[in-house]
This record gives sequence, C-alpha cells and structure tokens, in this order.
Amino acid sequence: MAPRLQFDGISKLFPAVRALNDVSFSVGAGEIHGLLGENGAGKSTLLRILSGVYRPTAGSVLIDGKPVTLANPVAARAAGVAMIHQELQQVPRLSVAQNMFLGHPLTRGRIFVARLEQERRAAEALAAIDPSIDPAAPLGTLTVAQRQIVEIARALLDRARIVAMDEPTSSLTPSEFERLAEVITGLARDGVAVVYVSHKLDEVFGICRRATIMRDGAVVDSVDLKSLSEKAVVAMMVGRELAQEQHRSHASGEVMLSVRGLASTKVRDVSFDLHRGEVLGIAGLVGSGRTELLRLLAGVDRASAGTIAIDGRAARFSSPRDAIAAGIGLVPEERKREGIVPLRSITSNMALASMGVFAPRGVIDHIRLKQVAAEKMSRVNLRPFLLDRSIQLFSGGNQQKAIIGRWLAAGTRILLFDEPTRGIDVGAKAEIYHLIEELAAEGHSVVVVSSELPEVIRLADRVLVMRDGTIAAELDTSDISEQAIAAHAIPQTQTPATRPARQ
Amino acid sequence: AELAPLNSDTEKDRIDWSQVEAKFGALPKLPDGTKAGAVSKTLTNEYWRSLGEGYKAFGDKVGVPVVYQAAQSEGDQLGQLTIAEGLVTQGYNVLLVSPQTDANLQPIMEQAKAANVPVVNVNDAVIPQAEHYVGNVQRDNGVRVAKWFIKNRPNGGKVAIVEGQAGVYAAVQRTDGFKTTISESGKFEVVASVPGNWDRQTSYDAATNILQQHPNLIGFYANNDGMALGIVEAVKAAGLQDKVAVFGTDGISDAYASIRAGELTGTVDSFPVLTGEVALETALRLVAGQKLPRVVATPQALITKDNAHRYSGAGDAVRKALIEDAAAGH
Amino acid sequence: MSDTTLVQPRAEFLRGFSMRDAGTLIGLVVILAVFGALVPGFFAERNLINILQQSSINACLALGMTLVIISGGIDLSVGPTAALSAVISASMLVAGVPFPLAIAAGFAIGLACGLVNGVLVAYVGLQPFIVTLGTLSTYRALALIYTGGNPVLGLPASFRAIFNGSLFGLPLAVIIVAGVAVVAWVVLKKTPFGEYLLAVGGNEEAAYIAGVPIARTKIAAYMISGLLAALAAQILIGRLGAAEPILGNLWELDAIAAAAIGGASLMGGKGSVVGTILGAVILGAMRNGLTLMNVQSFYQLLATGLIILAAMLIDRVTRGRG
Amino acid sequence: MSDTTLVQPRAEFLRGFSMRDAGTLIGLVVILAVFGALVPGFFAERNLINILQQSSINACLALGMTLVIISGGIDLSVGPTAALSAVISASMLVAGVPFPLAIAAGFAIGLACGLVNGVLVAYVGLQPFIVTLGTLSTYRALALIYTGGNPVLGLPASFRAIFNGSLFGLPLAVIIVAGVAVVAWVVLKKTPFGEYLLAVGGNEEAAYIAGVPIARTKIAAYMISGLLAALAAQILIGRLGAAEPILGNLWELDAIAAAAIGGASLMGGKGSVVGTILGAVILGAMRNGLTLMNVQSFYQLLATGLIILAAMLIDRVTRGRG
Ligand SMILES: Nc1ncnc2c1ncn2[C@@H]1O[C@H](COP(=O)(O)OP(=O)(O)OP(=O)(O)O)[C@@H](O)[C@H]1O
Ligand SMILES: Nc1ncnc2c1ncn2[C@@H]1O[C@H](COP(=O)(O)OP(=O)(O)OP(=O)(O)O)[C@@H](O)[C@H]1O
Ligand SMILES: [Mg+2]
Ligand SMILES: [Mg+2]
Repeated sequence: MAPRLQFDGISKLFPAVRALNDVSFSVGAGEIHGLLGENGAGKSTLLRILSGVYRPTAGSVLIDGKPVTLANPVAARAAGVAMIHQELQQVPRLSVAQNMFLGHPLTRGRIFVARLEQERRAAEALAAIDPSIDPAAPLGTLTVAQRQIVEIARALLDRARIVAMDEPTSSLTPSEFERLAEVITGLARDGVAVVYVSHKLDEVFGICRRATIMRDGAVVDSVDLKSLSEKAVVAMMVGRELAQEQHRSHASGEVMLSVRGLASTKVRDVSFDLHRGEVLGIAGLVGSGRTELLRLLAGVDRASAGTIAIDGRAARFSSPRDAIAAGIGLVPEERKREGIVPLRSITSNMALASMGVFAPRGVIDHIRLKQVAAEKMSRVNLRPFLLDRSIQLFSGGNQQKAIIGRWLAAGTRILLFDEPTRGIDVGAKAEIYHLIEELAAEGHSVVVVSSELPEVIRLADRVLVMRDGTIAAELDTSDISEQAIAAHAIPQTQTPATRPARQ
Repeated sequence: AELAPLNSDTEKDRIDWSQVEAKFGALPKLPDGTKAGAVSKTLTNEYWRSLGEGYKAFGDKVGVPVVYQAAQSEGDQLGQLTIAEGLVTQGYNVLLVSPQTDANLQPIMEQAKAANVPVVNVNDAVIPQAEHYVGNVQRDNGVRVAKWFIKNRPNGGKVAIVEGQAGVYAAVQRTDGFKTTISESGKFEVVASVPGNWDRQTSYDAATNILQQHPNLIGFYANNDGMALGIVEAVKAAGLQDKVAVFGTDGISDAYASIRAGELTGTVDSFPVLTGEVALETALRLVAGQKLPRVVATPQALITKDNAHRYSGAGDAVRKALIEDAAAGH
Repeated sequence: MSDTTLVQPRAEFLRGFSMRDAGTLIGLVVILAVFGALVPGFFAERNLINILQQSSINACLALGMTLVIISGGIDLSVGPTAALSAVISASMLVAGVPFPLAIAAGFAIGLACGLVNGVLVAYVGLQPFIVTLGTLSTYRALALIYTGGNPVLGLPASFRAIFNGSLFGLPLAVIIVAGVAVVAWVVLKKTPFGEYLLAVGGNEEAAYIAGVPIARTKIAAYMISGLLAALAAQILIGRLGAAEPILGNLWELDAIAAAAIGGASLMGGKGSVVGTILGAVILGAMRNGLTLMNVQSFYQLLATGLIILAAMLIDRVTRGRG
Repeated sequence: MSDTTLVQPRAEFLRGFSMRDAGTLIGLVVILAVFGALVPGFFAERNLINILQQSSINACLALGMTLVIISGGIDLSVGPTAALSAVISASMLVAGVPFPLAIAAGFAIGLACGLVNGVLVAYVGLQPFIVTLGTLSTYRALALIYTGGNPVLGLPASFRAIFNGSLFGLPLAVIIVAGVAVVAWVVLKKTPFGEYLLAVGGNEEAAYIAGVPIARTKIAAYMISGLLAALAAQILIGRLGAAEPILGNLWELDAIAAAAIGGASLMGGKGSVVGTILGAVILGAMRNGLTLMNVQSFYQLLATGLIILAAMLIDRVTRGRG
C-alpha cells in the first residue's frame, strides 16, 4: 500500500537561496513522523509546500500514492492537509471561533455565519487541550500560549488526513504538551498521518517512532528513533557531536539591579536583587506575569508602584530608551511582533539600539558598523552569514541571534531574555546557552524567563518562581529542581488544567 | 518705467470694446505665419469653453491659427504655469492667458518679454504686471444684480449670497460689489454670505439651510451659474419659487434655459464668446504693432426673462445688441 | 508602542454597538449641543431632517469607503465614479430610456469602476492609494469627455420624484441610505464576506493561509464602493435635476473623514458601520450649523478643520488609545 | 498573499540605487522615449531644463512626503503649509524685513505646521491621514484669514533673484532641490534618524522596544515635511513674485504620487529618495510633454491618470511583486 504522504524529490529555490534540495521521504497513515533539523534546515519550507503556501521548484507531493497539485492553501485543504504554522497566522480582531473557521465558515442558509454553531464546535475542539479558552473572545486578548492552542485546535477541526505541525508547542508548557500528545496519538489511531516539527527533542522522542532529519535543505536520513539516542540524533542534525555542558556560576556578590515592590496590572509586589555575573531564572506557569515583569524592567510598560535601582542608583524608566541607557535590554518573547523590523537587514536590526555608538558625529560609520556586525554575528553564529539580507528571510533562530546581537552591540549590562530559545534548534540553543554563560562570565547580569524547566535549570544560578503576578518562591542553586519549581508554580487551590480563563 | 500694478476694475487707461474699431481702425495686416497661443483656467466650466470658441471664431475669420489649452482643474496653478511656459517655448506670436490666480502666471510675463511676445490677460484673475487686459469689471457683476433688487424689490428684505471658492479674485469682487451696493440702499439685509465653492451640491445644501432659517428671504445672489442652478433646485424643493429670486453669473446656456423656463430669475452674462473675439482681436492688434490702452473692457448684461431673447441669438445678433447697449451707455 | 497594538477587551453594550461607537456618539452629542446652544432653531425638526438629508450622500459613500478601508485599502475615486455614473444615467434618462434601465446602467458603471480598482489592487498588486489616485483622474476625464464638459440637464420630473419623495416625514434619500447602512451592518457582522474583509485587512497573510479568497474579497469591496458611489450619484442628480461631469469633487475626503471619525483605521482590519454613519452626521451637522450661523467662508474652513480634529480628539479621550 | 509580504533580496548595483529604483528609471526612460518620439523639440536642452524646473517644487515636497510615508504616516497638509509660509514670508518681505529674517520666518512656519501634525500623530495618537486632513483645512483657513484672501504682491526683485537665478546653466531652484535630495539621501542612508524612520515605519513596536525614540522620529519627519513645504513656497513665491493664500492646492496628491511611483509604500517602512526624485520627474515630464503635444485638457487629465497607472505597472513588471 502506498504511504499516506510522500515527498518525492522536492526542491525549492528562493532568490539566492536553495532552501530544499531533493527532499524525499514518506509518512504512513497512522504514523507520527518527526521532522528534525537546525534552524534554516528547511523544515518550515517543506511544510509550507505541503500546505500550498509555496510551490516547489521541482519534485512532487503524493498523497495515498497519487501526485497532488497543491497550488494554494485551499487546494491543500481540499486534499486533506491541515497545518499548524510556525508563526501564528491569526487575525487579532476576530474572535477565537472566527479565526478557527476563517476561510471556511459554517453558515446558515449559506448567507449568514452560524456564529453560535461555530463557537460550539470551536469549544469542542479546544476542550481537548485547554477548555478555559472562550471561543467568543477576541483573539487579540489571548496570551501567546493560548493563541497557539487555538491554532492547534483549528487544525483538529478539519478531520484532515494529514496534519502538519510546525513547532506547535514553542510557547507551551510541558503539561500542555502532555494533553497535546494525547490528542496527536488519538489522531494517529484514527489513521491520520502527522508530521511533527519541534526543537524539543524529548517531545519528538516521546511521540514519534520515526523521524526524518534534515540539514541545509537536504535529508540526512529517515531514522527509527527507538534505536537511536538523543545524542546521536543531535549529531546527525548539526553534523558534529555537541558537548554536554554543565551549569557554571559566575555570580558575584555585587548587586547590579535591585527591584522593590514593583507592581502593575499583572504584577504584584515583586522584589529581588540581581548580582553582577548572575543568571537569574524566572519560572512559572503561562500567564503568571513573567513577561509583564520583564516589560516593566525594560521600560516597555510603566509600573504603578515600586522602585528599580541600578548600581544602587534609583532609576525611572518612561520608555525602553531610558532602560537601555541604564544598561538594560530585552530580548522579547514574540520575535516577529516585538523583535524584528522585517524589511531591514540583519545589520540594521542589530544596530538599532546602538545608533549613538555607530554615529558618534551624527553620521553612521558604516565601516565600523560592518565590522561590529561581522564580529557580533559570527559570535552568535548567524546562518546564512548574509549581513545585508533582510531579516525576514532568516529562520526564527537566526532572527533571534540577530536580536541578541543587538544587545551585544549596545554594550548592555543587564540582559532580559523572554523565552530565549523559543523555536530555536538544539545546536543554536547550545550556542545561546553558551553565550549567556559567557556574558555572565564577562560580568553581565542576565534574567531568563523560560517555560522549559530544563533550560532554567541548565542556566540559572538562582530561580524565582512566579505565581499570579507575584514571587511565590526563591530557589538557590542547590534547591533548583523541576519538582521544586512545579510545586511553587502551581496555585494551591487549582491544578494547571483549570488555569483561569481570560476573556 | 515699472508699470503700476493693474486693477482691471479701476484702471484709467481703458477703452470700451465697442470703441476700438472707431479709434484704431480695422485690424491691420498681420505678419505671415502669425499664430496665437491661449491658456485658460479649466474646460470644466462652459464659460471658458465659450471663450475658446470666441478665440477660434475670430482666428478663423482672420486666418490665424489659435491653440487653446486649459489646466486640468480649477486651482491647478502650477499645471497652468507649465502649459503657459510650453506655449512660450513653442514660439507663438502672442499669448492670451486667463490665470488661475493673480500670481501663478507671473513668470510668463518675464519669459514672454524676453522672447518679445505680447501677453494679453483675459478676464478674471489679474496679473499685476499685465500690460494688456481684456475683460469685464468683476465687481460690476454683483453691482448689476444688486441694482435689480433695489429697483424690483422696492420694499427691500433679506438676501443671501453664495460665494465661489474662498479667496478667488472673481468671487471676492462679485460678492463685494453685490454686498456693498445692496447694503448702501438701506432697505436690504444680507443675512448670509456662505461658501458654495463653485459647487452645485454644496450650494444646494447651503441654500436649503438658509431658506429654512429665513423662510422670508427674497433673493439669492450666486457667484456663478452652476451654483445658482443648484440654489434654484433648493428653492423649488422648499416650495418658494415664486417668492425667492435667484441670480447667477456668467450666462452659460443652462442658465438661459432655466431663465426661459421661469426658474432662474437672472444671470449676469459677460459674453464669453464675444470676449474671446475681442481678446484675440486686441492681441493681434498688438502683434501688428498698435498701441492700445491697457484695459479693453468687454460687455456684460443682466439677463432676465424679459430680455433673454435679445442676447441669446446668433453671434452677430448679440454683437449688434451689445453695440446698441454700449451706444446707449449701459 | 505596545498598547496601541493590543486590543482592549470591549464590553459590547449591544452586539454591534461598541465602545468605540459610543466615543463617536459622544463626539456627535457634543457638536450638536454646541450648535444647539449657538444657533436658534438648530434643533427644529425640519433642520434635523435637513441635516440627515445633507449627510445622506456622504454617508452612502462613506459606507462603501468603510468596507474598502476595512479591507486595508482606500478608494479615492468615489467622486469621479459618481460623476461618470451620473452623466451616463442622466443622458440615458434625457434620451427617454426607461428609469430602471437608466438607473441600472448607472449602477453598472459604478460596479465597473470598482472592478477596475479592485483588479489593479488585488491581481496586479498595486497600492490602493495610487491606483485610485490614477483612476480618480481617469474616471473624471471620461465623464468630461463623454459630456464635453457640459452638465446633462432636463431630467424627467418623474425620475426626480423617486429620490425626492418622503416617507413617514423622512426624505426618501435618508431612508434609502439608512437601508444601505442596515445591509452594510449585516454584511459586516453576519456574513462570511464581512469576516473576510476584517481578516484581509487585519492580517492578509493569515487570511490567505486560512483559505480566504483574498482577491475576490478586495475586488468585492471596491465594487461595493463603486456601487454606492453610483447610488449617491442617482440621489444627487434626483435632487439637483442635473448631472455634471465635475460632480463629486473632493467627495473622497469627506467620505474618508466620516469613516475615520467613525473609527475605521486606515491600516485596515478595523471599522464600524454605526461609527461611519455617526461620523457622516457629525460632518453634516457641522456644515449645517456653520451655515446657519452665517460663518464667513474662511472661518468655516477653519472650523471644518478644527472640528475634524476635535471629533477625533473627543473620541480619543473617551476611548483611550487604539 | 504570502509572497507579497516577503521582499526579494536585492542586488544593489550601487549603494543607494536599488533594483526598485531601476524599475522607476525604466518607467522614466519609457515615458521620455515616447514623448521624445512624438514631440519635436522635447529633448531640446531648454525643454529638459524646463522639465526639471517644473518638477522641482513637487520633488521638494515629495522628498518630505517620502520621509513621512516611510515613518508610516502621510502628510496631506503640505499645500496649505506652503501657503501659510508663503504669505507670511511675503508680507514680511513687502514690509521691508530683511530677507534672511523673512525666509527664516517662513521656514519657522513650516516647521511649526509640521510640529502640530507630528504631535497630534505621535503623542495624541491620531491617524495621520485624518490629522493632516484636519490641518489641511486649518492651515489653509489661517492663510486666508491672515491675508483676507488677497494675494501678497510686490516682492522685492532682489529677493526674487535669489530663487530665480541660474548656476552652470541650471535654474537655482533645481540646484537647491538637488541639494535637498542629496541631504535627504544622506539622512536616510547614513544617519541614525534614517534608520529610525525605517524602523518606526517597518515595525513600530519592535522599534520601541529597541529604544528608538518613536515620537521624536515621527515628529521630526513631519517637521521636515513642513520645512520642505516652506522651502517649496519660497521657491515658488520667488518665481511668481507674489504669495497667494490659495497656493499649493492639491500639491499633496502630486507629492504622494511621486513618492509612490518612486517606490514608497504607504504602509510605511519603505521608500527611496532616488525613486521619489525620478517619480517627480516622471510626472513633470508627462505634464510638459502633454502640453507640448497640445493635448486638450480633458485628455490630459485622462493621460495623467493612465500614466500614473502605467508608471506603477511598468515598475511592477520590471520588479516583480512587492
Ligand atoms: N520566502 C523566502 N525567501 C527567501 N529565503 C527563504 C524564504 N523562506 C525561507 N527562506 C530560507 O530558506 C531556508 C529554510 O528556512 P525554513 O524556514 O524552512 O527553516 P526551518 O527549518 O523551518 O528553520 P526553523 O527551525 O528556524 O524554523 C532558510 O535559509 C531561510 O532563510
Ligand atoms: N495581549 C494581552 N492582552 C490581554 N492580556 C494579556 C496580554 N498579554 C498578557 N496578558 C495577560 O497578562 C497576564 C500575564 O501575562 P504574561 O505574558 O506576563 O505571563 P507569562 O508568565 O509571561 O506567560 P507567557 O508565557 O504566556 O508569556 C496574563 O494574565 C495574560 O492574560
Ligand atoms: Mg521553521
Ligand atoms: Mg511570557
């Protein structure tokens, strides 16, 4: 019997880039197939071809043995393909249910949108993962995590024969992944072919039996995960062995940043100190106010109460500019919306926060700018190393590297990372961890907000656990463990599954 | 010596169009290949198209080709300047210009002088440095309508003005002529003087509002005929057609039709075709080397149902009627 | 800034009447109150009807404009579209063509003008502003060429009666436009097309990926705008009894102003039928009030500018950022 | 559609002369070629200089407009800003105030008008289109009120000589505007402010988090636009010898058209100084050629519309989507 899905010699050329080169592999009905590779390996491009967003330059896609023409998203959907895109593809002003049914709404008499029916069906689909999401709420009022769940639920509505998931869990916590895993295995039991892309190898090992590993646009191999170690897979992805690194502390006793009684709409009475050379982890459930806290520290939002002192001097931020001048920089959570200026080059994006440095006399010193860009971008290992190319053409991981480079160029002393490795591959992840440690060793102070507990444990000298906008616990190096963090993060009165709904 | 800035309404060095032939004789013979270039405000208004017809008619009569252009819209000042500059470059022997504003064709004066091409400013906006002007007295438009009211509505009453585009010379002068004359009589009150922007719909709405607030209004004066025709509709919609007199300006054919139908009370016709003929004749006399007074005044007449027939015939009949008028000293 | 891009959760008083519309309503109330205090007779029933009637044409255009703006576009060509539709309908009427046919021809012209705009925007991928700037000149020129620049006069009285009548004391034009508004509201709030408009303007890429027919949605928006411009033209020539090729000069600015005052965002994805209607009435009330106060033309122009700014400010203050 | 939002990487032939500009240049060459073939004397040196001179005022405004558009805004008030600046400078000149002072006052007016626009956009958070639509009326009204509607006549000949002179056979106005273009190019390509403009228009929120002074950047863009409108006003009154309160009617549309033909995106974040200059020359050459061909004004209007569309189309075809 022909496989449910078969890629046959797919190539994709973009101007100046060969994103895919003769990719062939197949996925059977009822199979959950992992698709692994570093940033820029071509995973999203392949799935975008599958979902009709891009046309392949060569090669074909076969479903149940028959070649299909996937000329546009509508054709792909008609061919039985549902897709969860890596970047959230949503319209903030429409409701959750409207977004889920966008493009093929349920109608009454073919004229009116059957709003209630849509909301009922949407609620059903959402119930499997997060029943707290109100299908009638405007999508723009949801958190990123909730929006991602909506995106997943949308793919479930279709009863598709093939479901492609491009990093569906990049903003989700492990407990949410658990429920997603159940949903995915349920799909597989019903004979759906699932292609699952994730940089979280434990997830892939957890639910996939087979996986295809890609590097530089080509297939390295399709492998049986049962017979391979994570380490071996990583080696295939990056083309070399990655050394397992251990946490090392560089913290000194000198207080660099001191926060007292900080509060805003979502943050209550937060106090802590951050030392020179320290990496401070902030853990907590989605919606616990971590992002909000970082935004206050970075001057993006204004605090309603509390004080911030840097090097013992009180600081008052009325905009990020003030915070940057005081030596604080934020690597934001939503890269596309808050991080990059899409049309501009890597170099421009990097230099944006340090224009004063590059233009001491009002005119930009392009020679110096080029040097610094080359230096910082090779330090973060940008790939491809095209500094004048517009940033929107880079993979998410490489965009993130450019944003980190932005603060390196600005000589920022206090770096705030919000989900620093969201959507970033293992190789780059290791590089970023290494980078964070190096920065700490050089005397920078770092705050890392992350929903991935191993990441927090790997990086942090000390961990603050947030709950409902306030600090529920502070764990020192010796106390840090997944269990300890989870115990403090989860509200006593409720389980994570019934996290309060926001409308 | 520098010319004093021209005020076409008050300039002393002037001659009435009907006197030109008597004083300066028939049109002298022109150099071979004489051609005239003309630029006016816009062709979207019949007035300016008729002016062009006048140019053409006279040009045909004397065998002088005339190129007639206009800006793309009223208010396209630089576009008009571009056109005029094009005409200078192309080597016409004389230019007839009807500028959008008093100033926008100023550079032409110098360029034409340098190229030794006489320029005749025809009607409406007045270039201060203009050496030659052909046209009517703008202010007189308003004055004539005011006089009609004083004569035909001896008891006085409330009147309203709907103005053209704010700041345009013709609109300012016409409005002022009407307002001043009618106020001096003492019996009339100008209860509203609001912008109609040369636009029928705007004028319709403005008239509706004015009528509603002053149902006992006795008359409107509009700065052009398009606006007046809009007002007529508003008056009809308010059911006041027998009580409210409506006057326009320009004498376009629609205005005549409406006057004959008994709807529009009257208009001040400034005889654009004749003006065009006179203007081109003046221009050609200059080409032939004659020295004419700075201003050649063209005729205008208040048209009402009673005299409409007299002025709406073929070109020569109108010309004759106007010569009679001139002789009678109107 | 962060808070401009976030959507405030809004307590919808009624479905379809948002906080944002309440802001516009307050703007209208303030302006009405000021004129009511300054102008005797401003609140007379007859004058209020006048205001509605005088707002109706702009409201009609502004409704189409709102849909186009929601789709992320703009239609600068509404005035010339109306003019072209008007002169063609009118010349057919004068030639004795039966009303329904002549009116249908006018509507067809409006649809065709909108189709051209829509195709250039959606299929050729040109910027809406510049496309409709180009067709603004083109359609105007066609109307002028067709008529030789002359108005078309002498529309049959019976035709004029259609648009000049009254029903329940309200001018028919007002009732027609109110009907159009209801339809537009239903379309925007209750139909897939309304959703598509919001999606295309709100996030075109997401809409495309979700299978929304992007091009058809945009083209439909421009065609509706053209159709409503044609309707406005019929109402106007009915009222004036003549169709001029220069009719509709600067209509686009009034229509855009009404839509924007009513909460439409020129970045797309946002707009309200109720708000647009209120915006059109604000502008109409202002013109009416200034005329009744016999404000001199320079000061009327000043007041027009300041009131547009004030309406946006009032709205801004009552609503917070966004 | 997904691929409309992605930009093709461009091979830069020369720094600052992009593929996109090459598209505009091809548009210009085609239009020049057509007119050159149709109009004898079109390529005469005198006529080419005429074209440049006739394009210079629009180019000057369009440069400011380009910066505003890049920042994600639009400035409809350039014409009235120029008018206000013109009448105030002119009345000072006529009153005998020394030139530098009178010119400086004109520039100050331009800056002030831009400041008001900028503050309303950046601090109050109103939509640029509607803010500048409001100030369009407001500034015009102020110019009319200040002068009572009358032109200010009789500017000193020596003042006029400043802007009317020639250098190396080129009119001074052309040289001044060329200088402005060079400065604008340097500003956009070589200064932090240029980067800020592109960032603010490209992604305001990201720019904000990266520490870009959003409000100041936007305000500066509007002030530059106001300043260049004032400069255009000085050039014009120098040429005309008089300043009128109604000067600058519809200038905004030409300026926007030039910027858009030159590649500026009205969604912000994108625009080119070289392209804008080429766009202004395209429009200027078109006017000039049509006049020399003696095209009747209705057909000129038609040609204007069609050529704007054609310029965008040529550019679109030579460049691919984007
Ligand atoms: N529209 C485009 N135009 C040009 N190049 C592109 C385009 N889209 C993707 N690329 C390039 O194609 C390559 C593959 O990118 P892709 O997004 O498929 O990688 P990925 O494996 O999904 O990476 P990540 O793990 O970061 O999501 C990259 O080099 C990227 O820069
Ligand atoms: N765009 C938004 N609109 C409305 N509420 C929001 C928005 N963003 C965040 N919130 C709310 O602010 C609160 C704190 O969110 P925050 O993003 O700080 O949490 P977090 O712990 O960082 O979680 P996440 O991992 O989702 O970022 C949550 O209750 C969330 O609903
Ligand atoms: Mg990807
Ligand atoms: Mg967060």
